[in-house]
Amino acid sequence: MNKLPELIFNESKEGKIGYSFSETEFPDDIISLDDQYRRDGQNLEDFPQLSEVEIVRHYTNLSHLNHSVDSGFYPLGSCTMKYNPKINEAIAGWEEFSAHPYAPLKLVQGNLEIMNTLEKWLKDVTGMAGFTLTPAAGAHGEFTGIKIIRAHLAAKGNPRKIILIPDSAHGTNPASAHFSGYEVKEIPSNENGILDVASLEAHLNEDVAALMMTNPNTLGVFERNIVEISQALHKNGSLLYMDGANMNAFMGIVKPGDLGVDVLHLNLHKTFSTPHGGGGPGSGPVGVTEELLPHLPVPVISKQGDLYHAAYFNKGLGRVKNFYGNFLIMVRALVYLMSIGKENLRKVAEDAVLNANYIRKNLENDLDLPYKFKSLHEVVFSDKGLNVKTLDIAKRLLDFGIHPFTVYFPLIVHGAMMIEPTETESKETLDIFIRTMKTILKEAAEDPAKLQNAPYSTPVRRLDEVLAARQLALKWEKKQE
Amino acid sequence: MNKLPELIFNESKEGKIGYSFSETEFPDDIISLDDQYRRDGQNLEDFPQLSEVEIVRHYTNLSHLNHSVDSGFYPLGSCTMKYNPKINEAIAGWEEFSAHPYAPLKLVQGNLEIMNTLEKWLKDVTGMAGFTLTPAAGAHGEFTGIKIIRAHLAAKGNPRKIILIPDSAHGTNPASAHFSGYEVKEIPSNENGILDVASLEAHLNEDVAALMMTNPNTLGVFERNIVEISQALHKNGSLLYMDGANMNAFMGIVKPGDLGVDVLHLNLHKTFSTPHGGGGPGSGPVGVTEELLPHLPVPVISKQGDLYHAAYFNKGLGRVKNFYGNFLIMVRALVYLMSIGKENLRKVAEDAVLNANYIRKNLENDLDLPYKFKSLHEVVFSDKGLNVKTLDIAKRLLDFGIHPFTVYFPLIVHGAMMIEPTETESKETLDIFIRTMKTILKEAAEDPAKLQNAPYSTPVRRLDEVLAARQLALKWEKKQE
Amino acid sequence: MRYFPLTDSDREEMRKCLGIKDTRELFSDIPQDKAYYPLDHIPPAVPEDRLLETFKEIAKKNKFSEYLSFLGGGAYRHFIPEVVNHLSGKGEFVTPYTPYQPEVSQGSLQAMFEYQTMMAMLTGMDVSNASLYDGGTAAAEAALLVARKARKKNTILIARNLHPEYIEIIETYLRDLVELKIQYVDFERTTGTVNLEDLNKKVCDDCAGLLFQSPNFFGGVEDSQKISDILHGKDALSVQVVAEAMSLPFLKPAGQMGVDIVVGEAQSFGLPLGYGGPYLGFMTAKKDFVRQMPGRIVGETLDVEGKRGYVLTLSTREQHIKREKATSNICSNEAWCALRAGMYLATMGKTGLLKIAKSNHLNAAYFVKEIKKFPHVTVKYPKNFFNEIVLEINNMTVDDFTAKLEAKGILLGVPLKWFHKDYEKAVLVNFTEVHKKKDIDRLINAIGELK
Amino acid sequence: MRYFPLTDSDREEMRKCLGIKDTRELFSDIPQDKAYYPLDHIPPAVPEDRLLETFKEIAKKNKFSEYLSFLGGGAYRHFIPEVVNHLSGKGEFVTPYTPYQPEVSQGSLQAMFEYQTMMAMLTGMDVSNASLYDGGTAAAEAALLVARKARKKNTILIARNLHPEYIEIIETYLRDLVELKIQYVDFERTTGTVNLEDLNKKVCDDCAGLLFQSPNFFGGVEDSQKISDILHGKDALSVQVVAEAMSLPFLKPAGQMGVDIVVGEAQSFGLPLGYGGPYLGFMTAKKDFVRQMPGRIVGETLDVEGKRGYVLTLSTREQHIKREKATSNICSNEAWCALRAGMYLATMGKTGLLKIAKSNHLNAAYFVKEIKKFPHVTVKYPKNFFNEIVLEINNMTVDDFTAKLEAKGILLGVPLKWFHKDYEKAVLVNFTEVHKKKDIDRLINAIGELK
Ligand SMILES: Cc1ncc(COP(=O)(O)O)c(C=O)c1O
Ligand SMILES: Cc1ncc(COP(=O)(O)O)c(C=O)c1O
Repeated sequence: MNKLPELIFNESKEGKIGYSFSETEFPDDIISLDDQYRRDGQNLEDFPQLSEVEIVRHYTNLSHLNHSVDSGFYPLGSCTMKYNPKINEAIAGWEEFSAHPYAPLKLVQGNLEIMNTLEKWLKDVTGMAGFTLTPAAGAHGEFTGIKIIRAHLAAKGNPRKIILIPDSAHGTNPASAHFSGYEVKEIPSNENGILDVASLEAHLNEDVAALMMTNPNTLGVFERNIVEISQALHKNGSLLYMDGANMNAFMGIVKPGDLGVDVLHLNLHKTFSTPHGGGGPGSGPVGVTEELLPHLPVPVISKQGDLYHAAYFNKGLGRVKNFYGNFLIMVRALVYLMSIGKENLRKVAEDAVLNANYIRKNLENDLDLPYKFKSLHEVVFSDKGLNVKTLDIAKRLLDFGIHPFTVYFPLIVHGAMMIEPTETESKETLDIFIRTMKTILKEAAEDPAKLQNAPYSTPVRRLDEVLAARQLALKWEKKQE
Repeated sequence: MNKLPELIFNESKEGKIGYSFSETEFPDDIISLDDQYRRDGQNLEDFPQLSEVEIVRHYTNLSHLNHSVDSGFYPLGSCTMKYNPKINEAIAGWEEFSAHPYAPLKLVQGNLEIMNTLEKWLKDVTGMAGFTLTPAAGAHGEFTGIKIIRAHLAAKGNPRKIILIPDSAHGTNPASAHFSGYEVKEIPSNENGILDVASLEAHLNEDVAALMMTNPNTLGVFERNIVEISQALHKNGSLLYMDGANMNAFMGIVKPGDLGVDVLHLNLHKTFSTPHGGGGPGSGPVGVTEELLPHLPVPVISKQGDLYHAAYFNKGLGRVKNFYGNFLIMVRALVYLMSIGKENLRKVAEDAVLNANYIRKNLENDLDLPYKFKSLHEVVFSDKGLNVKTLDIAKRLLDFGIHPFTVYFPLIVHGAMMIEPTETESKETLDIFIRTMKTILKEAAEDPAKLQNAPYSTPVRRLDEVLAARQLALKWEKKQE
Repeated sequence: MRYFPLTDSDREEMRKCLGIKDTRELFSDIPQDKAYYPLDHIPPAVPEDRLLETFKEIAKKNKFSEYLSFLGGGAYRHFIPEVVNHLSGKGEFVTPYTPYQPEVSQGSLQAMFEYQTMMAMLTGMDVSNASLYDGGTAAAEAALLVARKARKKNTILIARNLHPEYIEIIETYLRDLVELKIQYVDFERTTGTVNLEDLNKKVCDDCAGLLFQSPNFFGGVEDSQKISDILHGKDALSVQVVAEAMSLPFLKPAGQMGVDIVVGEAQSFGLPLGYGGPYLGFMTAKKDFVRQMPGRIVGETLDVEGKRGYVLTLSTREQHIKREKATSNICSNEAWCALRAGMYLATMGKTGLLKIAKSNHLNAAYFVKEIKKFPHVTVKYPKNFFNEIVLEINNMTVDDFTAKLEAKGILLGVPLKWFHKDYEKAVLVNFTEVHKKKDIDRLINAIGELK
Repeated sequence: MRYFPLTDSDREEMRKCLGIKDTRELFSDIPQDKAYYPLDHIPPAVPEDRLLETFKEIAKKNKFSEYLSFLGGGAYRHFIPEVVNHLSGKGEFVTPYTPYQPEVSQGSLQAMFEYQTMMAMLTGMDVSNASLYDGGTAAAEAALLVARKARKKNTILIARNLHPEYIEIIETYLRDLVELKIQYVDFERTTGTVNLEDLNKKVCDDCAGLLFQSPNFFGGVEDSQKISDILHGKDALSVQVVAEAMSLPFLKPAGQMGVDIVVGEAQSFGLPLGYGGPYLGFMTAKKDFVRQMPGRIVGETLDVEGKRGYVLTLSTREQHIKREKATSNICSNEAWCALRAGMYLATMGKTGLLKIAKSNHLNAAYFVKEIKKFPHVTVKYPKNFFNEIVLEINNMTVDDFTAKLEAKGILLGVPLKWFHKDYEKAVLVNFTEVHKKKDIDRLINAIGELK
């Protein structure tokens, strides 16, 4: 039944109307704009024109082409594809929260309270002294965090030059460091996939501003030397930045602030259950220690007596994003945290880790496990020894209605398959996944071509990404008659 | 990707929780119920237990198995599967409208205003003197309407015994007449599919309470003798009931009240765009002439000065349904009528009729057209002369992503295919339908088995309805281990 | 207009194809002196922005939601989890027709099958249909079903403590069916429950069956077993009506108390108050009755490849096949409401449902216990209720009393004098899980202040 | 807890499978002296019913929606058709990740491709990316893009009448990139538009390009053509920033005025005010720049059977491939907002969009025309605005003036003294299609009463 809908431009027809809005009450002759600036529909000749029912069908049918958390298992590693509660969406949709960001503060005390409360929660679960909620995503948080470090070091006299980053890091880490004006130096993880103090110390010198460390790292392994690493850094006058995108692995179990972390970012769209929306919007709050508080970007929200206040200008780092950040995402995260509460905070991590380890245990005889340290929230296998590639297994999974793991990341693992089930998956789902993987591996052994040509049952079959990059058709073009 | 979801009972597991609600603040020892009346979970052993994400996936995946107006063309004849505007749904969902039906009237003036305004609209477009909005659906409206007729006749001294119904009528007509205590007499339509006065008069006698006539009838043909029919009935002391389920054919074009109709029902879930919901809820308001007003059922809403009032008890017919009827459906219908307005009221019918005639014109050389009078909102073909059956064509249409027409109704047409496109379909959609029908008819000529075994691409293939009726598995049963 | 996909040039083209100049020609069968009447009195189209404004203005005229309400009497405010709103709002569930083409309707059909199973479990019955209009019409349909089933017997007994609206509806439905007679069975003034003596007296050889409500209209739980035994002694059927479906998980299932048919109102399962509708009539019964049941029924079957699937079944009962001989005239009923009920029940699940149902009772029980301290009010039937009780006002008229509470922002309940002249002093007060202790305390205190 | 599908017995079984007794053992790598810290300070879980109550209480503390607001300045209240809310709210759109597996993401991908096309049409550019965080960061990304593209040139010119927040963000982004310098180009105090003389003066051989905003922060339309000509004369790039995307359908497209890159904020296309976010940064450009663009880009391709399909493309620009050499650090951005924008644009369609955009301007123009009658206020730049104007208050302080209007239920606009010390007397007043004549008249009358 699922046919690929036409592009909306091909469904369009001159004269169709999809909107309904009051006509203007004013005549054209009051227009106050020189002719040279006016547009008379130029370039809009082929802009869509459809009726409402056609819009509804277009997007309804498009929606059916997506795999989503709402439709099935989505164990994309490093992405924490947990269930996004519907109550979060409902509350964030309330009109009352959708005020103008420049509204007088006394008219938006509810919104300020939400941000202030969320900040308090985030402090409580991370042990950091303060947060900015402004960054729009994880990468934006990294950028903001590194900028804070730089401002702090600069204030102390020397911003330094280098950010150290383990080779297992997410690509955003080096990119964020680079865009913050630092040189990036990659340091290798050891044979267990983690950083050891010795190899860190070998890289430490007075140019090192900070180490950016993902914890648990992208192998799903806890950086067990973190306290010593922090000490070594501090001794060197450097700071420890923790990429907290994987905080789902130990929320409620340990506070990064207790481990010597100076700056971290969190992904509300991972750990805190806000939806990924097909690639955002997210929210990447950054937490810092006491001594870095002065360098947080604006706005800074505080409670003064009974009233909430926002310091909107001229503070700290300056501004990294318009207004207050992705406020409606913060609403969702706060609803989630309040829903979870003390009783369940720790269970999030415990179940997430239990699930990952259950998968590891059940597949470790079938797949190569390159790093053997304890897994936390995710497990990374390699395609070593198989006669098919990671991508082939991934594509074949699609035929079973399961979204693949993250492929080929982290880069330090050959043909990485990075599997993160999260705590919102049932044992039944894990068992199906495990069984399916075994089936596929059996197929691989017997008939590798079957995997190499997969998928078969998806709305489109394997797509040619090389062709896409070569022909660069990035927008619809009218067919010439 | 669309796998059939398991039955929810098979997905259930002891101990899973899908709800979240405050715990009671009271101890069990205040329970005030004798033990003999208490349930201790009996019969609920296998009641579903799922987590929220599992509920979401279950129903999300079920939703993908449905064809719907939102996903494609649905030309089910006699059902007026028009687009159901989203704005109707949104407004009907507002909490303020969801008051308790026994709330003091001064606290629900908005709701009463809605009903009063809708009634006014319905009077305006039908020319009837008054309406009851209480009936829950078309059939319920028929029942109510015939009851009104009976009450009226009884009040005049003799309720009479017989309701005449043309052979083309919808099954609800004879059933409703029967449940209103009348004997049903079927009268044949003429060779043009409509009722002629002579044949009616042959059936008229002092036992005849009323004629129930669908107009346009289920062949999509206007009962052109309606005025004379009404006169003949009235002369006989009988009344004319019009089944207005097909009002979409002439809303704004002619008022049934001007044609001599005494009682009619409308289907808000057809003409007035409220959704069908997979089989209700609907709403079947009944309109009557001045002289029948005293027999309308309760409640009766009126405006008295600035305040709206509801006469809730002891009037007219009595009560046919709890409370005020399907109020939230009425909200939707009013939103629709206000959206449509004077400018578009007539266009609804004009486009609906244009669309039906366009299909007729383009398929009349391919299919047998048993009745040749002008079609209004729908056209009925027959499978005469084909080497496949109507059902085979219907099932084959499914493979093309199109919902079939109504099959085998009206009964007076051999292998009827009753096609009602409605005004909310584009010419493009009609053209695709026409082309698809021609393709299928070609297939039928060349390879009838292809149709007889269709559908092929639906979530399940042709289902065995005989088996269903024979084995009568009407609920899930736990598998015995 | 955004709902019309035809453009003017489409219309022109199509007219050309049809060989007409003016669409009006398509309506030439319509008496031309009456067609195309002036539309002057019809209001102009309201664009979406003003539509929202207009309805916001109307919504503001409803003040109900500002009150703490204890109104019940057949319509109950229960908590609805947001997932139910979200999932049932999916266009794929909202916009299909009755599943006449099962191959592309498995979503609705499977959901209905699941609903049927859950309703059967809750009532302890063998089979369920897929919905009826509401509680009142479901009761009327049950009366007809009983009559059909009993064949030669023509008297239907109705307990006088059935919901008065249900009685009115049954009366309307049965009034014109000359062969059927209604006889009323009284209730005990001291307990509010069916007077078994009167039942014994009224049950006769011509009795097809009795419709009684439990919890009855006064909130009291009936002894369904004893009632059924009496009926069965005379070969009559026992039909239990349930106006508050939330009682089902808390009370012993009808199926274990000799009842033959259960009908009622399932609005409590995930449907908003909605000013009275749409609600959800349900009917479950012992296996024997299935071929006489009204409404849609979904059954399991197989496709040509042996895959499980669901279809509407037993349609030979229905009007489109049997016409005037059908078991009911019903066609569209309340499928989407049943879908919501299924979602609600699955979401609350066994655990949630048992807890919520019990907390309904506990809230009522707390009120009954606490309110004793005030002599100016009396709980009329202080035992064996579910979540609703009758409160008698001893020191002023009900109108004065409720008006005074209303002034404090409280709607006490449904004045019973609307329905029963013997109950001039009484108000039906309902408690559900949405009431917190502080709400009930507020009510108690407010009542206390009216001494 | 409803979000945890594991039951206690599942956990037990899984622990057995892993050979552990206590889940805590899985966390043994974590310093045990710090692990399992006490959670006493964390509030207990709030069930869904109380959650709704709690947030309703919080929502009540927001009073903004009770006011007639003319606030703009980069965040605009526009009408959003209900279909956009309904369709974008579908779980299938809300809950997937970035479409890394295109075969099961064609819904999101095709929608993005359509969005890209529409943004390119609106700006008159060749290519569009699939979203950026917001207008301010998009401007900063554009500055970086210009610098990358220009290679050896290290000066970025910024027009001083750019949105002050955007300037702040650009400053933050560029501050630590030692090789880059910012130079400011002034604006004419008499017109509010870019001072072309100053531009001529500042544009130098080291200039990579200029970022200017049109309509500028004061609402005025810039002569993008002249500006671009000056820049191109020095081989520098012309980057137009657009904070009010609703101006696009009304104003001559940047692509026809010599502009190289357009960036900005598309919140106006179907996103609610949302107290400032999530919004939607956009970037379109001439073909040349595509390999230097930040953010996701969707391209068309074929599957192995030759069927059309969409994929993320040019990912060699991105951080997961290029790491520190990527064109941006962006990973997740605002895909769902772009989806909504696409839905909004398709729903409004050509006709709707042109009408709405024009009515924005007409509303502002009406105000400008009418307000002239009052000497105590002055429209500072009364020509060539789009939907926003600067109003100077001549008879009292801005604080007093706005406070008095606030007392009448009106929020006049954004006080410009927040941003520019030369604008002590000025307020930025915004008009959109949501304002009806009666609203504007109410504002005018209220201003009149403050003589
Ligand atoms: C470990 C890690 N760090 C950072 C990020 C970047 O987060 P975002 O996509 O929100 O920018 C991700 C997201 O994929 C991640 O997995
Ligand atoms: C002509 C006609 N009359 C009556 C009805 C019955 O309406 P409802 O299904 O709402 O009871 C229908 C619906 O199918 C119909 O088409």
